Amino acid sequence: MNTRHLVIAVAVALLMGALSLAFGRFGAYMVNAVAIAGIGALSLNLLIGYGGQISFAQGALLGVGAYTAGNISNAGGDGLLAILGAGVMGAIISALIGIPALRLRGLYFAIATLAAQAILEYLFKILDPITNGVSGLVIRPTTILGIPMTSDRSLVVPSLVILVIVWVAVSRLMRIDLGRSFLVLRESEIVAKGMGIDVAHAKILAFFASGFIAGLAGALAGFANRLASPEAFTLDLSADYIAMIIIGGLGTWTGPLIGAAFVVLLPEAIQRVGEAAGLSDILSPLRELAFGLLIILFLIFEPRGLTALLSRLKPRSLAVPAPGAVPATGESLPP
Amino acid sequence: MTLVLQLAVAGLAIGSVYALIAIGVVLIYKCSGVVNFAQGAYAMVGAYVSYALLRAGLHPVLAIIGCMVVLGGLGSLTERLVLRPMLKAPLVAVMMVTLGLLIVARAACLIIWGPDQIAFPKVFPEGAISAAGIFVTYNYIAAGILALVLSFGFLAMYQFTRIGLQQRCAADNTRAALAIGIHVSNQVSIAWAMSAALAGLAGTLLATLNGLSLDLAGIGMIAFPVIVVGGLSSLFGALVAGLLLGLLQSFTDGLLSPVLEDFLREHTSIYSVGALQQVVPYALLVLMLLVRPQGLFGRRGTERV
Amino acid sequence: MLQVSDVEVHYDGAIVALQGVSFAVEAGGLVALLGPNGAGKTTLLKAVAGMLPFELGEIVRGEITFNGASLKGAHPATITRRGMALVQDGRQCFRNLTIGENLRAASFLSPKTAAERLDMVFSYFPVLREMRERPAGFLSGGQLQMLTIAMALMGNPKLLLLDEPSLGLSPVMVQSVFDVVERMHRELGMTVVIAEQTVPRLLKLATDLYVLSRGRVAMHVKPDEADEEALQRMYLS
Amino acid sequence: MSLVAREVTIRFGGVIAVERMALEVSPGEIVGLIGPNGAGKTTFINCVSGTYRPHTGTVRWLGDELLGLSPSTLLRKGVARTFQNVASLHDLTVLDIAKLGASARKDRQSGGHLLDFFRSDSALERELLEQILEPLELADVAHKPIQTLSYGRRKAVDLARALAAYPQLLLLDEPVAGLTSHEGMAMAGVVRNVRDRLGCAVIMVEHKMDVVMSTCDRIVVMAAGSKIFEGLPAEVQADPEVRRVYLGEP
Amino acid sequence: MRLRHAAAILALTLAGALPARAQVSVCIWGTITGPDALVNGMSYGIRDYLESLNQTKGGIAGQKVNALLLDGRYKLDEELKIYRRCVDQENAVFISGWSTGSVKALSDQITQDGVPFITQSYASEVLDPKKFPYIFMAGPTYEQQMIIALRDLAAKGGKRVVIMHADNEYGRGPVNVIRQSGVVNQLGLQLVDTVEFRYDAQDLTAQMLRVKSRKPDMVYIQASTPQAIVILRDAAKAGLAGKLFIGNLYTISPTIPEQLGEAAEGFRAIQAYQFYGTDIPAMKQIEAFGAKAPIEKKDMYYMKGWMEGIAIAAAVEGAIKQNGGKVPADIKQFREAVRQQMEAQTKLDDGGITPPLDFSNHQGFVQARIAEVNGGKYVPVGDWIDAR
Repeated sequence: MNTRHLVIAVAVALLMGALSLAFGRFGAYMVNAVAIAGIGALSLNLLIGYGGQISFAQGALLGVGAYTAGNISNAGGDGLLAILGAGVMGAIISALIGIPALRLRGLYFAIATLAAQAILEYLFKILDPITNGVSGLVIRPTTILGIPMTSDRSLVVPSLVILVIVWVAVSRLMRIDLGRSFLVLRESEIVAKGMGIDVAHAKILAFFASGFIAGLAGALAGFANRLASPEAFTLDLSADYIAMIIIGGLGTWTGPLIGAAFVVLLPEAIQRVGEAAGLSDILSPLRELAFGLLIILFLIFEPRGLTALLSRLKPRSLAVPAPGAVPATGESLPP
Repeated sequence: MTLVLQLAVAGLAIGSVYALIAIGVVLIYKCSGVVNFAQGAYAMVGAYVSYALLRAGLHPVLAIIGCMVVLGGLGSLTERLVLRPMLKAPLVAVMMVTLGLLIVARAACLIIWGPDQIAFPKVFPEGAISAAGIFVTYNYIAAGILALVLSFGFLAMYQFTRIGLQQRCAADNTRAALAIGIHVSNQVSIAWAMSAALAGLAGTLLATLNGLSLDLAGIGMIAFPVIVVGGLSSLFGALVAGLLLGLLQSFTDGLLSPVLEDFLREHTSIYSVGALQQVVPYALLVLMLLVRPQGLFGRRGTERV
Repeated sequence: MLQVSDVEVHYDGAIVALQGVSFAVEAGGLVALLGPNGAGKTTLLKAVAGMLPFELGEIVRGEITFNGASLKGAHPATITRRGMALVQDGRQCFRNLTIGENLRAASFLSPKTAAERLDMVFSYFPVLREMRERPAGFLSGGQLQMLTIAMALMGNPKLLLLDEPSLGLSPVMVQSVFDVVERMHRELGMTVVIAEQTVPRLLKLATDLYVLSRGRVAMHVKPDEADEEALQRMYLS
Repeated sequence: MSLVAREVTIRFGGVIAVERMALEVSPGEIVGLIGPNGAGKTTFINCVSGTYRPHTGTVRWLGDELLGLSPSTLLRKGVARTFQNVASLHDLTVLDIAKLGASARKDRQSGGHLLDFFRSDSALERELLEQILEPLELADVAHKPIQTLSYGRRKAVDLARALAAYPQLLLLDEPVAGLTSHEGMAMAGVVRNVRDRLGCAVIMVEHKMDVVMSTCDRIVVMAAGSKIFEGLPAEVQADPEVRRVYLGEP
Repeated sequence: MRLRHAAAILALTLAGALPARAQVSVCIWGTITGPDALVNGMSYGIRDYLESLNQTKGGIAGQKVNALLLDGRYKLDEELKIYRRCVDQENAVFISGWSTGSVKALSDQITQDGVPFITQSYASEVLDPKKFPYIFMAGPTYEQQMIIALRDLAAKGGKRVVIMHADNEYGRGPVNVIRQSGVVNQLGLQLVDTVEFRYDAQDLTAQMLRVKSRKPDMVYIQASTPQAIVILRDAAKAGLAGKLFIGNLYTISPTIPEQLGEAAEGFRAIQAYQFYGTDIPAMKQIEAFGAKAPIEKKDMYYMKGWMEGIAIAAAVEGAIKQNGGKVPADIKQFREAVRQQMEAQTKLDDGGITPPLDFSNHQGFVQARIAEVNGGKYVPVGDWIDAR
């Protein structure tokens, strides 16, 4: 077991927990948002960063998780059961989305996931009995193992626990044969095939694992927002998640969380700085502009993301390389 | 019958604008292997630029030409500043950077022109033809014809002129093109410029029909079903598929949805199928990818991985 | 005409492909570059034609001059404009375009004389005339090789570089390709550099013979001095 | 004979790459496959290893038909191969690659991925280090990403991956190409050792004649997609036809 | 972006996260940018009224008011975030919130937090003083608005009704309530079709052709101004006259006739507040305020916001006075007092923008009338009707 990763994950979670205590309810909400985004980004990083399968449907997968968890919880199921159920449902839908990936590659598959996103969004709006249609499914405060989750603060605990578990599990996954075959798959499907890796099997499992984690994130998001609404799980959300893993550092272990924190906190930071600077009137477009420009600049000048940037600033810093991270010369990332 | 004809006219007019957008996406893809999410942004910026030029008192013809020139410059500028440094970047990064461009373009337009819809100045004469129960405004006719003529004109240029030949060479085989003395990177810039100019025109036409707002950028997303259905590497396919999808959406909204809803209301407790046209193009896309991944007019083995 | 001195080439920032390679081509000469797979022949030709930057390659040392002018940092298109044509490995042509379009595209640098050169090219390769309306993608390997040489000729080059033109061709086809090369050299007075693994006929044609091995020039001889035993040792060792 | 290939023919777009190729190999035998470029050697290997599907022919291994099986299935049946060009897999360490190779072994199949999650693989690590990486002189770089290694060592890693599966049939595609002669001879030694220990059949495509001569028990020469000669190393060296193919007509 | 900059931003964020100092804080989130921005006048209205109090009276009961206007961008997560900021960090004593979706999502928490909340959404589901004692509304619900239009059609002898609505909660919710209530049939009318469209649709020509084929006597639009513009423009393309259409009170923006010209002529909409520029006492105040600061949106929605500002200020003032002229130290107490004061208002004069407001049932007032576009301007065509 990679003890170091476990220690780091727990330490980060404790730090986040402390922050949520220090900054009241809003702080708790933000910490929760970062944790959820981090879990979602980890799931997408597993798929894109490690597995090389580009997906634009992650937003909808989170939605699947939120609706599933909401329905289980509203029906009286324990929150934990709801979260696990959301994971399973996310995994199933994700594997379904992944089936075309057995035939399609690269760009074609990426476009197919755009379609999956659009179709799922439509289903959210139309499947009234499950999703309550456009109104969105109001999710009543859940109880996890008998403890009521009525406040933002109480929700921080399960979010951070799941974050740590997922984070460490991903690290472990990349150290077993399955994870290693993802990495080969990312470099080249032909090489993977030649090396005797069962490509179809590995791909479906990558989607399954990623979908499971996305489902967990979706469930937590549902509990935090107390509403699963089709407007919350759009293509924009998918794009946000891709931005997170790219800004954080594609295919790295710490990247998803750093990217998640960055993407969640940046708008708020600009908002507050802008308010202080008296720019309230044009803050929204400024936030968008900054976000878009940052994505572009990162991709051009630091394609390996914040992780690489941080490790360059401070050689022995938080930025722990992934299991055998990209070496300095590796300028070509996964296709 | 009148309804069908009228829907067909509406569908073709919008479809011809789709075609313009999709031709631009395919052009860029053929030449540089980049799938441009920002095509809708070019359309939106183009419409705003035309608006600004018209407001400045320019004659509509000049305004449209001016818009295409500005957009052409913008297109080649993005290629040089943004895409060229990313030549060796992974596919997801390239897709994301074009998404970033879309976000930036929206934000910039939001800062300059504000969030509200704007009435687009009249470019085409007002009025409508009404014959045999079909009612078509001049604006529709003009926009549709202009888009179609430009699409075909562009295809002809691509097929028959010297620059078109160089474009096709650069798109076909970079190494061979370099070897016969073609500056491939310049050709890529030109492709981006032409593509952005076409999108700018499409955006302007769309604005004459539907008014001007930031949501205009959303038209870029329709390009994906269109190019997949048409075949990612076929400009002609993009044109045909654009028209096809325009028709399909129009018939979905005007015929399929009401028929479906009437049936469902009659026999079930389901009352609405929602905005069905939102998914119909994507359903078609999925079907196409599963049945004939190379699209209607694409060649097999054109997939670059 | 072409002077390569002490060139070192790296791929991907680290892998050394050529080391201290020098060679020269006189106007009107026909130089053979021999060597086994991976000896650096292709890399050398690409370095000369300016194609390396497109394959993550880089000339880290040395100088290449063409007609006295340095080619350092020159774009391949520029080098082509100066009168050099490279027939690359892998039969690089435009497979979605017809043969006629391929040839037309290849002549765009000097469109004025295109028509007469087209006649000349067709006299060299009659089969291309018959198939001019067909997409190049349908051609067989040998026909493709002819097309790529024909395309190089359409650019009216002073120096023609050929990278393993016989690779994967049947013996008959190899003969006809070399017939054409010989004719061009004789009739047009064209300067030619051919990289090949092993073609006995080349030994007779060539005016100069270089043997590359592991990125270095292992031997430079005149064909008449070529010791078959020595050559054989190069390959079998 | 345990590997029997007959009438293997494959075409690409009308060009015949391999035509009616036949080959037989016994367990414990190392067969060298040589011939000029484009002779179809690698294509033939690709047919046997499941990368290509030939148009006609049969390839039987211990009586089982191999054609049509995927490389992953073949690997589980004990057929492993190496590649001419080493792939760039920059996130993986030498040991990772070796473990991937070992994952096809029958004794590692039990349990599946979920168990892997909780299972320690230190025993496997030790075994791979001692049995495979040590002889290939890779033990000292076992935990380094392969991208940081020299070309020669990366080729050794590729061989290590194939060996880690403890194959019964080993297909080597130019295992020493691009290596220095010292590295090449070392690699050849390892191949022989492996054959001695595992008793596996080896087919080796190679240009370096010294390696071929000193390693192989038998040599098959291909040209233009077909077998033109077969015999002991000494016979091959003496054959005028083979000399002609390799140096061209004098 | 260097680490130091990141640290600086982080520090500023944290500094911003500390509790605000102003004692009376009102939080307003609207769609400053986003799909509904055309009707965001009310967000500015509330802020401007409270600002005008700061300028003319030194605030409410002598206390400066911090009126914070934030942009929810019609995005659920953004709105939920802003709500928490308002409750937790800004210590808002009153909150004005925007989208129907967010108000529904937050309805439980609003009760839990005990913070008075005025909704810009007229969804009837959140108007329930017992279930949601802290949520207030100022005007007729969407359903009531629709009934006004239906009654008008019935009175004029029309029969066939088509309803068009967007594919969000704001669109679909009230339409379903009306459809299921059977009120259409009770009025002797026939609902021949309902048409759902994407809320950000740019082209509804095909839908308008569908509507045309149903031969309606009236088309009701349950959507906002941006969608109404698309509908009316495409109706003209399909050859449908503007006078067939009638929209809810979010389709009464002067932008509609401005942008559409001829195509908007005859279009009718529900009016619940006096138009900007009407000769009423409140307008004088607005003009006085506008002399010093530019007014962002000169439309009916601004008037609505101004009115809501008046109501909020009155409740806050009452709560402070009740506490002996001091702001209660405990924010929970303060909020509760404000809620009680709000409910206690039964005859609040808002300077003529609406009839006297009565928040005892949380709705303020329920009267409305129909206005029609005539010569590029909305002109009232009926009397104020009680919509109950």
